[in-house]
Amino acid sequence: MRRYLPIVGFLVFAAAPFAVSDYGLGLLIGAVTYVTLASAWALFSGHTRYISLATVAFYGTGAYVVAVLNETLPYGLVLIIAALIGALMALLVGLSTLRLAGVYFVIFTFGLAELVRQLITWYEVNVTGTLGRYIFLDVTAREIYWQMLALAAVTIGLTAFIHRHRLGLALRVIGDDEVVAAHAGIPLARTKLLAFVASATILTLAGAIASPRWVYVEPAIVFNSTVSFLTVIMALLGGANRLWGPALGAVPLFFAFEYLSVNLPNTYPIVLGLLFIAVVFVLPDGVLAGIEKLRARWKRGAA
Amino acid sequence: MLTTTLILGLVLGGTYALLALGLTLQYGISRIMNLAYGEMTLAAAFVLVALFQGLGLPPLIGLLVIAPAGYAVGWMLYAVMMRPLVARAGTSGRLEVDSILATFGLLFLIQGLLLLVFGANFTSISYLTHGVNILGVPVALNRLIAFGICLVAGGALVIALTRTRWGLALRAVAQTPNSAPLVGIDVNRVARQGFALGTALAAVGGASIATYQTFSATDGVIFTMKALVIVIMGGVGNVAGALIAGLALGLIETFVATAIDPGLTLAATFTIFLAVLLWRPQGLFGRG
Amino acid sequence: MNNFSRRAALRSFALVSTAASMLLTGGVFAADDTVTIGYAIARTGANATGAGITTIPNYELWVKTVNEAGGLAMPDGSKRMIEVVEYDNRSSNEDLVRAIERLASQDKVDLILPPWGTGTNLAVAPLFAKYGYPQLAVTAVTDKAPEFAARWDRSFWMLGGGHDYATGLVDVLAAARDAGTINGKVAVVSVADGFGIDLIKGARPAFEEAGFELVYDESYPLGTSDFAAIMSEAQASGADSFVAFSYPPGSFGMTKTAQAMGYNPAVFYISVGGAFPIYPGIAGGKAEGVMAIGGVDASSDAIKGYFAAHTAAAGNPPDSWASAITYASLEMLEQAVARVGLDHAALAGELSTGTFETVIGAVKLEDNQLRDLWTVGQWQDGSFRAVSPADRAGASDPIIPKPEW
Amino acid sequence: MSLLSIESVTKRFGGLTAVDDVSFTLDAGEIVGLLGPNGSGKTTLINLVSGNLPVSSGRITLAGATLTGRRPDQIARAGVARTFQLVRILPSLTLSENVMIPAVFGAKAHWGAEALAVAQDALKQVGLDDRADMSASRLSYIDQKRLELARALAAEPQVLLLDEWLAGLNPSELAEGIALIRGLTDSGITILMVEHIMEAVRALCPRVIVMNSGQLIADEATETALTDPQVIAAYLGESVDA
Repeated sequence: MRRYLPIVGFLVFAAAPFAVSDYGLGLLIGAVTYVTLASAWALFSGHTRYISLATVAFYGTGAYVVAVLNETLPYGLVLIIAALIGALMALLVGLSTLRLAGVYFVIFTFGLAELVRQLITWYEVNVTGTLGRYIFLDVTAREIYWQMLALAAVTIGLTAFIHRHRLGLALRVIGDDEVVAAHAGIPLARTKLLAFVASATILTLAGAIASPRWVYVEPAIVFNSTVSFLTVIMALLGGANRLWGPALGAVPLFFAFEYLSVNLPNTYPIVLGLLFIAVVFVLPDGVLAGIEKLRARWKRGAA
Repeated sequence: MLTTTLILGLVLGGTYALLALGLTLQYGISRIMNLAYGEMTLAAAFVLVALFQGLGLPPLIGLLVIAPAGYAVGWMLYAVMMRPLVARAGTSGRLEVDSILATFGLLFLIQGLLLLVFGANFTSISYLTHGVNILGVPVALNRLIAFGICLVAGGALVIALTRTRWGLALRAVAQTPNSAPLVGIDVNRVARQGFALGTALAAVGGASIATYQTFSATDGVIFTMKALVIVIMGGVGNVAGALIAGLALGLIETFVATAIDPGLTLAATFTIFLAVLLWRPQGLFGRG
Repeated sequence: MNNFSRRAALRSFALVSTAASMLLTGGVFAADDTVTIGYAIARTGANATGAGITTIPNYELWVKTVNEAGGLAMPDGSKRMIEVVEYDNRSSNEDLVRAIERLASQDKVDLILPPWGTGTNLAVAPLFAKYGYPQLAVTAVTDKAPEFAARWDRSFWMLGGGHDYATGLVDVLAAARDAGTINGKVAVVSVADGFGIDLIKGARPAFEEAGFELVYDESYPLGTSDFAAIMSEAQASGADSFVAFSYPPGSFGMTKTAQAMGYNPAVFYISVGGAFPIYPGIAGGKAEGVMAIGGVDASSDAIKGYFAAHTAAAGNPPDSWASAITYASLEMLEQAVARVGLDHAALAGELSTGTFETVIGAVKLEDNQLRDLWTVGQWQDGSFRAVSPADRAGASDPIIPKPEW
Repeated sequence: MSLLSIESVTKRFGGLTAVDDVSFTLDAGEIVGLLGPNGSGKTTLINLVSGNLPVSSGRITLAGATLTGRRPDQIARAGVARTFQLVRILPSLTLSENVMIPAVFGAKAHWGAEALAVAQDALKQVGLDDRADMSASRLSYIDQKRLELARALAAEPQVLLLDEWLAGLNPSELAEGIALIRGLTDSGITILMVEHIMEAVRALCPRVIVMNSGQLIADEATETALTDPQVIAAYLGESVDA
């Protein structure tokens, strides 16, 4: 029975737009977007522990591709091209950076997002002369939601598949000790590259799907580094190396942000900051690990 | 023209270097990847303006108040917030993740407090804005003073690190944190000093920026990023490297702005930064 | 692991159903005796500064003024107090879009005020259109305003486009050149974002047509904090006119840099920020003669009264460009409500065709756009006075060359 | 015909030559000790064979196939397994997962039940089979060493490189360890072991290779080597039984 729960859940979510207000739908889109981002991020970073801050480099690129092509090509084709560009970008980035360890990788990915933003800005200003671009697509909020939901389902499904597959084991070994991984016969570069490209492709696609809601796109809007940070925080909060961890981090945090911006617009950043610090101290391995620990303690207490 | 580029670039680079000194200490010695670094500099900038406008305290005197205050704040922050994370992480690599998360929270916290206390307005003061002629190139006096502060602070640090016992301990912790205890170094104490000193430098950097630049409460991340770029280019924990990299970056940006296209200055910065990361992740002046 | 995932899935459903109940219920406002007005504005993030200077103080001042006068007048003569619903859009268009959806579909507010910024106003325009709310987009500068007004017929664009400001400036400079006070060379820099690009694209052909030579023409990235190199290039270019299509940090930075290096062009023009009340302080009290985008008829009594009220309420005077227009847009809304009530279609019709008495004088929109704009202002005797268009009533004569710093 | 052949292998780090023109061969089924004072280049040589470091010059072959220039994972799949001087377990994985890895990613690429069976066998060989589902982070030091050996065995290698695998064990654990390795040689595996504990070398290795300052100074029968004046001179100042 439990095996079918995700499917039932997916159907419930797919039917949700018929039961909620427009704002409710907006919330669902936001929540599902972050579930997708956090899960896709964790696909690569969760096990390998390479903390990537390049999320927005891909997410923003996806949105930009749509902004550039939406008037010349059919929507479906635009999405495919966005995914391909994301994959290509990830391949190039991955080939050059995946040998960087630890904090250097973190900083590189942070710089990458900025570089992409600066280069696109320069190109638009000097070559095309149109920095702001418009996305006038007849994609309704419901359609965006369904597309994003499908992408989230694919991401989680892919994660589940990878977890059960040799690739998942390889990624976990790499996260623990790359030297051991190599000496056990795991091809490091290829393994990391595969996961990185898969993750980045989904991130790019997510940006492409979300973009029609923004109508107007310019680099300062789409390459907003907060998105990268939020993604990391959400995934880590839930537990980045577990299948449902990123989703479980994304949903409550997303609603917490919404609650704060509605009820405490002036002190929102202060509460948010304190919340983060609290998470780091109270739930260091994510919510799921915290629950596990609690259960273990409870069991021991009962025994 | 070349003289102009050179002098303007050096002055700009000096302010960059000053900004990066604190971060390289915090990150190199205390192993704290401090994403709230820019907010710390901003806080000092706001305090300087408040002292100047509220109490009429001249900025150069204000600096003398802000620097030790920064040290005290850094000391407390490390003891209360960072130390438990360091202790929990042990020798594993998780301190990186934890410090990113915790300081990200700190970033929001400080930004929120700044917005609440000082508002969202652009803030600026006019202080010693008149130009001084250097080899035919007019440079604002406040920029020259900031450059001087950078040279003094950076020079003093380099000497302290290379010529004193205390500096030796700091460098030992920066290079091999795990074996430093073997030679009798109290790593916790050194790390706390490093973090506090880094915060003091962040405060000095922020306060000197406040004398010549307009800023607002949401600008912190710009400072963090510039500082990070320089720290990586100079080599983590390498003070002399940060000084040279800061100056170099100033020269490069000025050169790109005058000779190529001002629109590419930031792109050039990040290109060089990424190239350094790939080519020499230990920094341009690191060992190895 | 697998077992655990299933448990996690179960738990996530519990969590989501709590969230769902939050979606379905939510705040219901009693709309009988009050008028609810909502806005989602940037309290945090990159847009917080602009919103905090131009938009938020005016919204708050207007609500306070109306409520102190007994409320918003209705066509039947009754008055209803304004109740505000405010959200932080965190300078993110995703959050902004959702907040507008919340105001429209959840809170069902009577009126929605627009956010600050060009991109943000464009992002919410389809939503305003979808729910039928009139959108008085003030802080949006776009040459496509005519297209947008046609696309969304309840949207109103009140700050013109880059082209307007560029030609306004060129007119001022051309008059000065024809009078022999400046040469035909111009050094121009522009910030590399939508605003800067719009202005420089309008300015290049306008300068060319007027016979000016652009001897220095470069863009710089948003976030640039050092302008020494740019300013020294501009100084070396031999131009009498320095023109910057800039944002506040750039406008301020260039001013300080020019002062420090003793760069004294006959015309020193900057864009956003030049009309801010803090500008004379930033210029060290030497703002006299600096030109900038915008301007007000500083000698009109309405503007004087508005400046005094703003200073009393917000603690500082407003900026002399978009602030007065923002306030004027609210007065238009107030008067339109008094004439036709809260029905959105009637309200939009009235805004589109009516004439309104505001702090910037009598306003009548043309094709849903405000066309009577001040394009260039100049600091004169401590006030930022409009100088272009020169033939409009209330314009001051420009002072060229600018006195030395 | 020799199985593993080291031909004029040299490794330089900047100005330092850590391994200097070393040549020797290992026959199939042989167990050979690699001796030498600290810093003589033993671990570096192991790293060169396993591909952890690239050689500066020279050639290493396994059953005629060249290993030099290949990545560690390729060398592992070619049939070389190793342990590390500082024990390297994978703390977030269970014992059985730890051991399964080389079975999954090695030459034979087992998966599923097959891989589990290989892992279980290897764990049984080192006596950890009863704790297969425990997290590796909870093991004691000796058990971590056992786990590492089991992981190397699960690769079903032709050549096993042991880098001070017996170091840090107490006398009774040492006896167990020696017995364990002896058990392995009976199964026909070829072993090259870096070892400081002479008791173990005497008990296990009929032949030793001795290095000093990067150079090979002796390649002879163990008893001969231990009385070789050159070898004793190299160890002077070093505690032989450290």
